[in-house]
Amino acid sequence: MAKTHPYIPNSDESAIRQMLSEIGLQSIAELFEDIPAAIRSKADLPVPSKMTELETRRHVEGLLAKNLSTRDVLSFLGAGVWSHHVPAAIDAIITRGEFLTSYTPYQPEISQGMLQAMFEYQSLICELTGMDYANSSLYDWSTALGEAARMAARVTGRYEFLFPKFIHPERLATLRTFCDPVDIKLVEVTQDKRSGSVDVSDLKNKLSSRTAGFYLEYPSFLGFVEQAVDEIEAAVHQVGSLFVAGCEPISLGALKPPSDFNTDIVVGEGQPLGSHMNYGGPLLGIFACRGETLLRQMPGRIIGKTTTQDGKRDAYCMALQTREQHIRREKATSNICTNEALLALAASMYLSLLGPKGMSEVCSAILDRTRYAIDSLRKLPGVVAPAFDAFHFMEFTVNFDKTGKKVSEINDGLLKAGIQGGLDLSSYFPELGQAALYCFTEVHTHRDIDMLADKLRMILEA
Amino acid sequence: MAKTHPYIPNSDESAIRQMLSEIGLQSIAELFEDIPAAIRSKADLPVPSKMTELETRRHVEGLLAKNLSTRDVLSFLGAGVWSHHVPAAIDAIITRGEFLTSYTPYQPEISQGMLQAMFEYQSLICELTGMDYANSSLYDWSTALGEAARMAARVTGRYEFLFPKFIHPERLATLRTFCDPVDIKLVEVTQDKRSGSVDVSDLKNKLSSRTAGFYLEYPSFLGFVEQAVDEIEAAVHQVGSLFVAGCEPISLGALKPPSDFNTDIVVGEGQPLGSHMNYGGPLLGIFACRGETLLRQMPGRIIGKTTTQDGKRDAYCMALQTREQHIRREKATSNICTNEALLALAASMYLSLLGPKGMSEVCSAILDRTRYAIDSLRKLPGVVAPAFDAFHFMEFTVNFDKTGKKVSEINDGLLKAGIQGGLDLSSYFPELGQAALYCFTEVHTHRDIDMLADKLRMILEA
Amino acid sequence: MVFAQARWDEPLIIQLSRVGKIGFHESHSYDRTVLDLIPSRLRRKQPPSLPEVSEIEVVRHYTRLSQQNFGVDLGIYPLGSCTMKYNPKICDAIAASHKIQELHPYQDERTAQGILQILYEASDFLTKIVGMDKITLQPAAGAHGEYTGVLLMRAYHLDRGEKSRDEVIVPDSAHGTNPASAAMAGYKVVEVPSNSEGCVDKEALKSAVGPRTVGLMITNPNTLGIFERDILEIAKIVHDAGGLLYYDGANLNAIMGKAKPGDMGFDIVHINLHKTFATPHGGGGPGAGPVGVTRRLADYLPVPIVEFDGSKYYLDYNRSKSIGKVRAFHGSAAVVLRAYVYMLLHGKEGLQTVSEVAVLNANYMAQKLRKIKGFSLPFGEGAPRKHEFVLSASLLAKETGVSALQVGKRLLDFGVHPPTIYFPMIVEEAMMTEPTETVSKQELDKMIQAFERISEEAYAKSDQPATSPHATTVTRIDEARANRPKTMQLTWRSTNPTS
Amino acid sequence: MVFAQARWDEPLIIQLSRVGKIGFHESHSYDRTVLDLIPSRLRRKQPPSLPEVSEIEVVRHYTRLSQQNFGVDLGIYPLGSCTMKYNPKICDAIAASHKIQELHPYQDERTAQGILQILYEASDFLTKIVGMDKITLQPAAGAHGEYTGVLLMRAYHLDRGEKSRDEVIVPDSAHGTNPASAAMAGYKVVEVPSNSEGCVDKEALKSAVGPRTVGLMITNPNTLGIFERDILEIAKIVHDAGGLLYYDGANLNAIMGKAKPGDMGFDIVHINLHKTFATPHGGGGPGAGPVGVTRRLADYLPVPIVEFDGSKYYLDYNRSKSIGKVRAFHGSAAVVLRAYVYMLLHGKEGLQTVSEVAVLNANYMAQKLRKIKGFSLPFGEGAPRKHEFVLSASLLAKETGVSALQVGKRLLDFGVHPPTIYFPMIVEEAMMTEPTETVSKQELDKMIQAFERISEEAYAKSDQPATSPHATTVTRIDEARANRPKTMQLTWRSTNPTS
Ligand SMILES: Cc1ncc(COP(=O)(O)O)c(C=O)c1O
Ligand SMILES: Cc1ncc(COP(=O)(O)O)c(C=O)c1O
Repeated sequence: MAKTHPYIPNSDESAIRQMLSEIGLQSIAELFEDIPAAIRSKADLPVPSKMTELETRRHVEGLLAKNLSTRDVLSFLGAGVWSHHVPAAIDAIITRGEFLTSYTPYQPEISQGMLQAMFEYQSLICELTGMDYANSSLYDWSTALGEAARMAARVTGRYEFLFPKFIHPERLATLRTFCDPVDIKLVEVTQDKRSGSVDVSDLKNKLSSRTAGFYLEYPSFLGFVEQAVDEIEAAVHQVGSLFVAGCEPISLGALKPPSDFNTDIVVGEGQPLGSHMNYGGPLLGIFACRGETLLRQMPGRIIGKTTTQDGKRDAYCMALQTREQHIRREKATSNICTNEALLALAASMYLSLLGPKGMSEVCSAILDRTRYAIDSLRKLPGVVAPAFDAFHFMEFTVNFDKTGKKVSEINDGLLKAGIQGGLDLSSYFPELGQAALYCFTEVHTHRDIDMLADKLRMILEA
Repeated sequence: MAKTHPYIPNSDESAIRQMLSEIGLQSIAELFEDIPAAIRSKADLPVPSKMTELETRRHVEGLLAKNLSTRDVLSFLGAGVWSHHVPAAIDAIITRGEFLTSYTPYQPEISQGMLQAMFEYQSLICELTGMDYANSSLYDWSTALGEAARMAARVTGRYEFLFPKFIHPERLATLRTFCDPVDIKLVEVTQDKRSGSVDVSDLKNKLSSRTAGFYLEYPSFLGFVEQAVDEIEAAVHQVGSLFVAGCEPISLGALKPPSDFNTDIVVGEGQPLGSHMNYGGPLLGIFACRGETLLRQMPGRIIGKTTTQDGKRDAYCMALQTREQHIRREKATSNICTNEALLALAASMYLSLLGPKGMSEVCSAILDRTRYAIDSLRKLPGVVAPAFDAFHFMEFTVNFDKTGKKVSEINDGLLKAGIQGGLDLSSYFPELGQAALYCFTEVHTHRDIDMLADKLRMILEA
Repeated sequence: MVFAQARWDEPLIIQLSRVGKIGFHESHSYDRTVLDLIPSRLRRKQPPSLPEVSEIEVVRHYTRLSQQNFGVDLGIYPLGSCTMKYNPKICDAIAASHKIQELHPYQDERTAQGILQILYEASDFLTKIVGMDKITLQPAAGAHGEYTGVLLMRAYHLDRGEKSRDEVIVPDSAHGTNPASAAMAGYKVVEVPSNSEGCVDKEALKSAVGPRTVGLMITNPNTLGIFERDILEIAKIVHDAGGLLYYDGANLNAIMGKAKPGDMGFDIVHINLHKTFATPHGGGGPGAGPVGVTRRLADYLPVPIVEFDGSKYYLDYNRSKSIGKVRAFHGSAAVVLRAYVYMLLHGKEGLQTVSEVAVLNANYMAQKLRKIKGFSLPFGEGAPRKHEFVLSASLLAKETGVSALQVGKRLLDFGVHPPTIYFPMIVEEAMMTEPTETVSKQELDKMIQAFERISEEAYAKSDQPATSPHATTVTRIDEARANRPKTMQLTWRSTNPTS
Repeated sequence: MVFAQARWDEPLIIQLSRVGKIGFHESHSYDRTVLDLIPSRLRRKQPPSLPEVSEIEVVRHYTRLSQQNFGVDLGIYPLGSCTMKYNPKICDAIAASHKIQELHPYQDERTAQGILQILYEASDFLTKIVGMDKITLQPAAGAHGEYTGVLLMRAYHLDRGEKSRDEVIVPDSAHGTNPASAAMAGYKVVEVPSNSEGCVDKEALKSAVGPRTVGLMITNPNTLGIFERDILEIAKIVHDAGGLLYYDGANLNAIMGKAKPGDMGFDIVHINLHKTFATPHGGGGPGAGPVGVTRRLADYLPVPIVEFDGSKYYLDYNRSKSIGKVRAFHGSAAVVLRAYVYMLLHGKEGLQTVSEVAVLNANYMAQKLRKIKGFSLPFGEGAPRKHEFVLSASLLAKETGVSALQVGKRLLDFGVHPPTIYFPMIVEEAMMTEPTETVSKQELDKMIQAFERISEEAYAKSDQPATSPHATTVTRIDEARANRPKTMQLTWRSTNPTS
């Protein structure tokens, strides 16, 4: 009885006895006798005893209650994971057992649902980015960037990869762990402290026949949007290296798609497309490229459209598996196996529900809030918003140097008033002074922003 | 554009124009011209303008946040709707679109899923109650009781229906609205003020050849369990009237099933079987009976097992529809059409997940809490718990007369301490004095009960 | 069109049972000898023969069964009179909060101000949409609302001392619940015929009303989907005879923002929230059937009514003329909540668009279908319908032997749900069709194509319609067997569950 | 056995598009001219060609597609090495709370103490289960954990100045991710053969190790489901050569509470939370691949690590020897939460029962299947397996022409998912079968019967296996076509979506 378990149908004595006897055994212990005594565990696992479902729920919900979510406090954090409205239809569908409890569609005939959905995801990402091919997901933007740098090196046979100064620091850190071991050298390109623009002359100086690729975030980590993309792209392609863009996908509802800048590889974070923030994970790495040559070097799973063998019906299956680890092993384009399919499904639903008009709608809502927030915050004494003189989308840097207060103090004050302030940038980019990255999306109302401005004023005047 | 709507695919101008033109019309207005001008609405509906999904969610969740649920406060309310643990698997299944968005299975071939599930529900209710037949749901216990009284009258051709004094007051009120219009006379039978037992001599006095049936709650509304059921049943049947039992279904995991007492009709509330309390609705009316004669008079939908016409496979469809309103109209056994199928599905899952052992488990958990609570509360100065000298299941009456405090004051005090006290009975049954009905289920821990006792002590000593 | 419904050959849950399996956690936290406290004469000796299965088996069983069931989320479901529309997922998502699920009806009103405000505002919106003065949210469904409504009529007449009124008039096209509800209240049912336009025959009505008239129950647009133009006259006939006019709200989806029952002279209106206001039908229920009334009937409404005193919301039980209670507690709050969310999402513009497009879709389809060989649209081929229409397959039946039933069964093969068949009874081989506003033109066209194909099959003497359905989980079912005393099986106890 | 998977003939979502339809609400609350603020050279001129569809169409489309997909919730899914077990629904229910979904990774730690405590305790439990000292929860999947693990080996060797080590050893039965991960870190992969018992050939290992050895990556039980008895000796060989021992945790489901990788001499262990600890596989992901290490490797773990200072939980970034970051933020918190719930629900007894019954089920099935004509259990017919076993259909293929692939396809017709086929490569016509502990004996027996029937069909020269599957949404797929440059279609842009 002690063992019988609601999730383990054969865990009662009678089932165990019967099954053992059918295969000529006396006890389960016999099945573990091949484990040498020296390493066979003597004691129970040092974890707690089982709890009932009710006890577990009460316990875990008790712990979770200690968290304050964006429904409890007003939050203006973005910086790589963003608060958006997730249409309710998405969660209703992705929790369906058929999707939720399936795996990589190794048997396509019985897995057409997910295969078609992933084919649609790839197609939707290509529509959004303008690229030719997309894979069916990587882990997150940062690992997608790591893969992109490696792919650029594979394709070009070159081993320098350039990035702009104001890159997301965690993405840069991840890029390092993907590049260092294979000796891809990372080179920083200056960005103008006033406008944020890439210093094109510095870029040109650093571009060479050793350059595998240059990476640009669009919009940038700090929310400003590079204007000289054409010029940058020309310089990059001039030396025969690849142009890699990192995109926040919502912005592409209103901003030129990377394909318009002859981008070779696009990476990005798909979380804003219908997935929750979940304290930072799971996330959805977007990866797309142009042209067949790059396609063959693309990491990750790709789904193709085909027909049944009798040619009568459309069907879907995995394609180009020879790039993947389960076939190509150490020569694979990546080691990825489990990916982020369920989040890709959510993204497909999001893009379908919104469509072209909805994407434009959410972009205009974001721009409306961005503009309103800039107008509100710049009026505060000593506050510079945005700190960069450029067009911003959704996020911008607020500088507090002239207020004589540190971001950490200000954020403490805000938190007491039920507001989570912007990300403190002072340790990431000390040259920006006491600056914070604020994010405004369609989830914020003008009243929310007024409330932020009011509280900030109180703190700054205190 | 103003009209285009995300839930209405043909609401954009172009679709409307095309469809109108295909059927030779100019405008939608033409389709409403047959409504006389005098009654055609001139002004907009006096309701608010549409909100986005995000605005709606924020607004409604803001309102809901004002409620305190049993996850926010410790609650000891029962009295017809009870707090139980709902296994997570249930909500995962009943929200599946195929079940959730289907309707009465008028086309059985394409509705086998729900039909089989309802057949299983009927079977499970019969296993639990010991009865022969069950329908596939009525609205709630109270309307099931109303239907039972009417059915008893139909079957017996008699027009008096007897009920015990300490019946749930809202059930009695509902019984009245079901009986009054068809001149079924309701007669109250005394219950002993000390033990709660039905006063059998009073019952016998009131039973006669005019009696259609006698109704007994088992366990009673006040939590005590009638011991003399056999005697009562004999007396009722003696005069040729029907014995109707009202059951809280969880208790039947440990208490004798009503069939053991030759019950003719069983009614009850199915909410505790896997449905949430939802502020009192929707609920699930259980209705079961014994024997074919009664079956033919049963209200509500019944699902039967059959085969395909070629005899090759088992199949399910509606049975005995000639009892129902859509066939029999004014001669139907009831007017019920829309019922509570989804809650019946939840009940099936609940009974299947728990099984015989689980039902016994939850009953023993409840008895454990009931006993612990009685032991804890009776120690409090001036408190009598339970107020009836009988065996109690899950609920019992606590009398505060000797404390000199009113239930309403006590409950106010408890609420300030984050506890919702038992139901104030003083207006329902003044003869019980300052009494409250407390409920204890598996969701309560001994610590919860200690907390209740502590706070009560503080209030009573204040 | 390739369609096949899933087939899992799924046994009964009891057939998955094996002694020893469990689907719940046993707790370590107390001692089970408490069961011995139960007096022996009350103690259950044999545990109920419920299945012994593990959680995975329950989940698999019902997941498989669900795939064998058709719902609005899978395709067009134009069951006339049932308004099988798509329900926005956000309604369900909001209703999944513990802030509604885990509220107790008897909890202190101070801890339920949120839900009370929602009930209050929903009452207000609904009242205004139907043009009534006061509403009860309690009835659990339309039929329950009807019964409540008839009780209100009864209370009204009795209160005025008019005890001899005992006849409720219904048109011959009325839904079965109307006469059944009237009968439940002890009233006689008097049927009035429809005229050649499918509307209430005023002359017949005039001769039916009189001092025994309790009231008239009708729906407008009526079950044929035709608006009763003479409704004001009808109202006058009934009112002049001292009767009341009851509006069956099943067809409200046709007229929101276009016309209000209150303006038509109705005294009592029920609203099927599950039809017009987005509670998914749940395989048969739950729903809700609020009943709105004009001022003169307001005092009779069941208790409690949600009220607002300017600072807080409360439940008013203190209504001396109330008919009492028609169910326990205060109604299906979780259903009303969904309707409230639905109304906010649509707003005044959206609700009107609902009716406009529901009517457009119905007329589009009616005009296309009536031109298909074998089908006709009785009671005014060209006259506009509202949200639904009743097609007749009588010509098809006569000419080819393919009945409305067979058309319906054959439609299943196309992965769509057929209309309501053989109702209302005044149309031969009736196919009562209500596409609703949530169906796209593409889906309508597909359904129309399916009708065309079936007509072709019928005239080509194909045996497809007669042998259909083929694509569903099971082929044509033997319904007679389920009803014959010798073969009837209404629980697995009356069968051999292990066979 | 009657099984048919649903067929909806569902077009691509873009084919449901029609200009004008929308699936979202337009807001009234602001003015859209803000779009004009975008500098013209940045402004998108053509909106993306996304579908224009309404919510109901999206819901129907994906509901239908879902019915065309097989998952654990529908039936047995014994994909070897993937541990396709049932995941208790309560894990998902808890993870649906806004108290996890709407947390931002950068929010003040004071407002995230609940999730931090959960991450901390989950770290603790997992570390103890595998017998390691310290853990990172960050990797997003097993393969990501492997890469992290290889980077840890690299950091360790570099820290000790051992720059010349550049060879990672893997057995020939290793999963593809092992060599791929090693290669990603710039290492050469050296394969060692299996011996006749299916285990690592110690002599071959001895000659493979040396001063260039970074480490050995293995899983135990190995991919054949056989426990490497000589693991301590293997560890010694590797350690003596200065290498490290890496445990691929994909097979952890076999040994919980029975043996710990830490006790076997492993230095690094990854754990696939989605395999052993109940995150549903989501059609391919997400998962999580925490990596545990012994003390001597702890300093190299990626930042941040969740720590507790006696009064509060915090993220520790201050680790000077850390390899840095392998992804942004702190890992897949929502996945770890599910695993945490799973561990609490099972407890020490339950986790051990998981492994015991997983092993029992595998051996029961192995012993039954190997006796079916045409099948064999290479590498020790009688020797116990752990949680999985690799059947060979080579005799069947030779004698009847029915290959493992065809057996797999034919199994689909019975509504079950076949085992992993053609892996590991050291078994001919391999069928790698992992029933898991969440399968009932009845389901095992049904699967065994299906194998029996297929064997009979094969020997009876039925064409069923060769023409299968018949019962699935589509019949056998032309996979070659999807890969040939001329016919390859990887997005709908490369096809004619309206065809
Ligand atoms: C015209 C009409 N009236 C009344 C009803 C009864 O409503 P309910 O099913 O909600 O009880 C229906 C339901 O189908 C109906 O169509
Ligand atoms: C043995 C083995 N190792 C590693 C992996 C890779 O794990 P993941 O898919 O989580 O990246 C797998 C997954 O299938 C596996 O079976």
